[in-house]
Amino acid sequence: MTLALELAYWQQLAIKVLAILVIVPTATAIIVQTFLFKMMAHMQSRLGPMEAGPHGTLQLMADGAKFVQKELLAPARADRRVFTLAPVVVLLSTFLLFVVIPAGPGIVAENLDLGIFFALAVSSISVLGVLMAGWASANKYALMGGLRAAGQLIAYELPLVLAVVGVVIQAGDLSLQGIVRAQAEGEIFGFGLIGLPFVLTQFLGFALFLIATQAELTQPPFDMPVAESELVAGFQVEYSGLQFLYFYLGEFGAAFAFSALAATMFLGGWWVPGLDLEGGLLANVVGPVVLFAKTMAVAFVIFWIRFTYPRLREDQLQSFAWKYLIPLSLVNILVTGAFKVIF
Amino acid sequence: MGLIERGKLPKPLSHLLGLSRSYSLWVYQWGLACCAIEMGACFGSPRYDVMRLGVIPFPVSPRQADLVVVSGTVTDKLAPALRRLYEQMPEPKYVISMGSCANSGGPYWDSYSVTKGVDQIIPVDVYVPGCPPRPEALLEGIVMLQQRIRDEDMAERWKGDPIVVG
Amino acid sequence: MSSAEPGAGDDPARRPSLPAEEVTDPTLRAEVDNPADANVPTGAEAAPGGGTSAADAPPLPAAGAPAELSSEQTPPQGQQRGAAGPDQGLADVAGGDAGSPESSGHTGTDPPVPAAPANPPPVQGGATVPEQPPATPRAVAAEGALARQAKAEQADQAAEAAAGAGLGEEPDPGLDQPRRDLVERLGTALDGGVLDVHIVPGVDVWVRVGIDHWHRAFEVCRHHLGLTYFDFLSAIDWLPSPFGRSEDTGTDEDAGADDRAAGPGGPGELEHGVTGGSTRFQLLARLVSPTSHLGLTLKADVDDVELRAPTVSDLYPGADWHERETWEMYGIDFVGHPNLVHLYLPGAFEGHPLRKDFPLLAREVKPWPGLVDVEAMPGEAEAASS
Amino acid sequence: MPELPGLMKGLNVTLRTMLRPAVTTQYPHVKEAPPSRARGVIALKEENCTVCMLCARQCPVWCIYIEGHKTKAPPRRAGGKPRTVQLLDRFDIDYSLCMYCGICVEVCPFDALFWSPEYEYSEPHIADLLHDKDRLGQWMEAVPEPEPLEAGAVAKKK
Amino acid sequence: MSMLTEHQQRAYIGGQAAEARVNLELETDGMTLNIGPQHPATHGTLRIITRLDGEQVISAEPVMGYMHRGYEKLTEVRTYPQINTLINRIDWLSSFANEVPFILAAERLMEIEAPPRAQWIRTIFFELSRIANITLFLGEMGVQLGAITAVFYAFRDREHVLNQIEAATGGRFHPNYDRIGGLKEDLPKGWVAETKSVMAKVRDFCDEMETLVGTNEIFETRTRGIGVIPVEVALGYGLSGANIRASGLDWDLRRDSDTPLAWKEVDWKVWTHPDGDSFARYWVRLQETREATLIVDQLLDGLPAGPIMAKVPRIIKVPPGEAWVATENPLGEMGYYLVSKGDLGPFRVKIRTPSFNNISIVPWVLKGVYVPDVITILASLYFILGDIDR
Repeated sequence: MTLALELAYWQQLAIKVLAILVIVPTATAIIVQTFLFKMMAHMQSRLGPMEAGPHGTLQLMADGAKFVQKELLAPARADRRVFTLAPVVVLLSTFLLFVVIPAGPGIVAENLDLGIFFALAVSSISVLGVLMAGWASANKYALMGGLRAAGQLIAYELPLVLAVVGVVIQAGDLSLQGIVRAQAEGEIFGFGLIGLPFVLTQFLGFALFLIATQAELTQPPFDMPVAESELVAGFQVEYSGLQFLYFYLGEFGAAFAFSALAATMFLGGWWVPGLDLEGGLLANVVGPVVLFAKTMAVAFVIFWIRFTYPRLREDQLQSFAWKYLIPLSLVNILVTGAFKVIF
Repeated sequence: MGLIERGKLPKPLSHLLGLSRSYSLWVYQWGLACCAIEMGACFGSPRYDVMRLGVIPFPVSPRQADLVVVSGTVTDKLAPALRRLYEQMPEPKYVISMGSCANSGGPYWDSYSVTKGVDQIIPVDVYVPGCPPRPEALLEGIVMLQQRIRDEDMAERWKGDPIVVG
Repeated sequence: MSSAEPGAGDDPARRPSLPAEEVTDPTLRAEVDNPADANVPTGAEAAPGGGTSAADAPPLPAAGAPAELSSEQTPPQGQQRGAAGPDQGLADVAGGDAGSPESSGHTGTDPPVPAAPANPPPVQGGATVPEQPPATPRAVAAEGALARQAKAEQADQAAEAAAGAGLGEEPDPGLDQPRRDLVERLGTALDGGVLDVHIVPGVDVWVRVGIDHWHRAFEVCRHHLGLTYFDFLSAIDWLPSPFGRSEDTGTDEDAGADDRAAGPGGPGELEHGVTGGSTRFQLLARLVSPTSHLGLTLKADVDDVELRAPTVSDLYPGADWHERETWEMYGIDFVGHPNLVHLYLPGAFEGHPLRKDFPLLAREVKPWPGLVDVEAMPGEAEAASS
Repeated sequence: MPELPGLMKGLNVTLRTMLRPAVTTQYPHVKEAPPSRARGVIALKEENCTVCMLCARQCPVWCIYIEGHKTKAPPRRAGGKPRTVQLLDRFDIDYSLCMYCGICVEVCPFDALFWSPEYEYSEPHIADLLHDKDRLGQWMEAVPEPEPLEAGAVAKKK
Repeated sequence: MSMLTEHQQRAYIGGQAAEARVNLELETDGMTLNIGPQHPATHGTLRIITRLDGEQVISAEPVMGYMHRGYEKLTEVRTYPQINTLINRIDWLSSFANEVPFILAAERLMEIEAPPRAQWIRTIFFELSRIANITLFLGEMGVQLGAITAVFYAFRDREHVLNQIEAATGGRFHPNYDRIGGLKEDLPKGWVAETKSVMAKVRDFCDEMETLVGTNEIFETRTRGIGVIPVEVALGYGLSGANIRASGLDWDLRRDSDTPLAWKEVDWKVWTHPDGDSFARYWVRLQETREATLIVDQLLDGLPAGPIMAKVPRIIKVPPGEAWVATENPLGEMGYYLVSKGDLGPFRVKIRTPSFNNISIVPWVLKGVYVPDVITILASLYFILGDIDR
């Protein structure tokens, strides 16, 4: 963050950490409030929370305060240390994702030049947390939920990464700022005004990325690990109070992070025609708003699918990933590569 | 234990905490008999939509729930399961007994296998009469419970003296 | 894994005597080729599109149903999704059975075809409401109703005659031929096992068999009489209840009709129901033929001392749970039952609740609110109060 | 992946519902009146009751408790001798036990019991569900007028 | 997915059975998983003890009795009007349909025939309770497989039907509207017109359900070919209603048994499906709901005028005798075997409920099935706990 006044390194670090610690919970709160409560309600022709605060806006505040008052229970035979550590690991992976997402020319926690590689690596830490929770709860349902989650997340990491490779080939740069710049400067057959958001050329990649995100977040139609009707909330079954709040936060934080990633890679990130790439006050202010709007659009699609589709069975889910998604993403890479070489 | 110790809290803080507890009652899906369908109508039907009041029917495991609506006939064979479920719920927990079967055995008052009233097994906060009570009656019971939670004194609840029933 | 019941392949040959109009009904034969014809009120739906092959069977006359979709089997969403369902789906299912009369149960050892061939789900265009189901002309339904009225009148007069006589034959033999014939064939098969018969023409038929013929009766019903549908199995305890409804005031005449005072203290005399009986516990079972819709109620007396009866769960798998419930409620032990354990009651429950001498304690303990009577005038003498 | 009309149409349904207004009635603020024949609570018209005990006897769950006594009442006509009439001391209905079947309202020969669609009387203590005589009297105002019958119906002579 | 032919069905069952047998020989000590007694998938308190090998079920043993209230014992200590209000609560979703067979049995013993208007109104309420019952199934089937919005639409459109039932009888769930010899009261003014508009709403609901869940590819891959029940096994276990019509047997008590109710005067059709798998059961019930709305429309048009109560003595004493009456309830064939000895209450009532037989096939059909399919099959068999445990 290149701010005007020179700060010692640790002061910058403190500000960045503080910024992320503030942004992630508020972003999750906004996502949960608008999509999980309000949008789901209106999709089911009802109103959603109305009493808490004007038009139900303080509902999440009440939930948070209540979960703080809850008693922290743990099953007798649970492995206590792993049991308490699991939610933290899941939450950690969500927070780390936000390090690389650029919200403006100057606003990015750390503009790593291996940005997208780092994001995908970090997102697979949550699989560890899920497994730890599943095993430590000493509960049959949790164990089955944990194993299913591990199987599913690993199966869908591959198409996630391969979908991103197409974008990286076209942008020629691994860092997210670079990708945003590539989309801003590219043009479609000479017409350069709106730049070249990769969703136009990488449509297949965008679809694959969305489907893989749906599976990463264990949402229907891929929510076998937390399938209510069979496994009774899967690996979260034994968690109560604050620990459950961490899982809740982790799940929807990851939803926000992944939709932000999708917005950055496919819809042009924080850039909109008229913002100059080098930075300046206007870009640094308008950029985050643009990114937020695009992220909400992508999140809308994710939650829309979540409330409509039934859930795939375990083996159908795996065969769908290995037989359809991965070959498709390989084809996508081939085509992008060929185009890259020709043009 | 939760954050609240046994000591007395300053009035506004305990009122604020009471407000937050009353507006976010996570209710546990525990349907038994016909009252369960009226409870489902109250929770699930867009016409009544209990989520407006902040009562969220999401949690499926007792660990995350703090309200259980006993809706239907509790038989002697089910009583131990109901008791164990009540114990699994984390502490600030509330119970609504819905319908005559849960209140006092209702139409099966003389049956050999029905428990006459759920308050013999778990302490009950609000009794909703009816057989089955309309969804609005359950909503009225929930609104009454939320009122009681708001002006409830947490310290007295933590003292652990058994809640006098009825 | 219990596959379809063994050795049913031979039964069509061994049932020559079932009256012609029952099985090889000429109208059914005619209907085989045009399924949309009259929906025979009593007989089962005719085999749709049977005969040669589904493709050339005349398409259902439902107006507007495109010809080529006539016997396509996919549900009426109309459009074909994914790989088009193999056209021969329906034909193959129905084809196998078109020839033989749709007797009950599956006929040959080839893949068992549903006993009454499926009524084809006629395909309606689009997801809109499938338009009026294929026209079963109102006339036939009306005419079917008239026939039924006639039969009902006959049934009423015969019912008065038959109601009284618990035992013995119907006054006029010509009535209700299918049921009389069913009982006849059961009687010949059990040779002497049938102790008592009661037929209410056009309504129902009861047969009481000896307890040692119980298993044989089920066998005959299933394999030869075609009663393959297991309805239920239970028992009746004929002892009048010593507790009454404990709603006796001793003063009111109507409420206290069967109250404690009037009910006989001990077992006293046991008057039995329709087909009589001698012992206190009586088994009760009902079997139905899914094609001719004739139901048969079987009864058997269980010896009061050893309370034992043979199990029929090997013939009808459904009987497994019914027998567990009857054992739990009455204490009748079923010999040969795979796992005779409690079905409804918790393990530690002693006593058999449905026996008449099992008291409902809540009614004994709680004073009846109706017992309270209006006190006399404060001044008047006690004797004057009612 | 088979072609997607089924999946797409499903999404369309939820989107259409989202855009249409919700059908919720916000209970604590907006209270919808139940149909007039709804069986919410039983109201007692004390003057009609002659303590004939029929309702208490026909009740399947034994939840009506009645006590009465005989008194002399002024004669109907001026010179006549005083009539002995039965007065009601106690008429309790235990709503925690009642199964809302309506047998008592039907069987009462003197039209003392009526149905009212009122439903808001849940209690924190079960003892308060035993409504006594005057509480049942208060429910009387909520009793609606018997509504006209459908065409083609023959009015049942009471 | 192609349609299932007869050979594929047999192959599927054989395969499942063979696999299950192989697992038994390998005899790794399978994990015992206990579904219930409180489980979102079981409609109430049914508990199923399944022995698993990995994700496959080796044996499933339902444990019941958690909702057993002892109906047959209670009927022996009650009079006829008291029993009539009690039996509403056996199958608490199809409220009115429970009363009809009991009242018909009593009327048969007393040889009383309710006037035609009463018979027509009884048939209307019978079909209304069928719609109220099966619309919830259409929503439940979606939510058991993960599509949560389906059940909200079901509850929303079910409210209209419940309003109509309550407007006429007074009780949303337990109308207690039937009497020996007729009905308690006649319909209120404007009821017929309002019901016709509700029927139109229910038809729109059926179309919406079909587009949301019925044609959804994921739903079809989850239900086609799962839990196949051939007709003989279904007959042996005594399955009834949509479960046996989905296996191809064309048998509907409304048309095949001669009930005094008014189905004969109405033009309607029995739907069957040859596959016998979970999708077939869902599909047959969806068509039956549409058929029910068409029946109610025709009944409402032809409703005869006249009294609704035959001449019946005030204190009802049924003459001694025995009678068995069964009707086609929304869940299947429900029947009462009424034994009367001529006093105020019956001597013995055997209540034959459809769900009891429909669930007795669960140990057979769940053998060798994946855990998620256990939920699909249970949801497609569609039972109500009060029906099983009585």
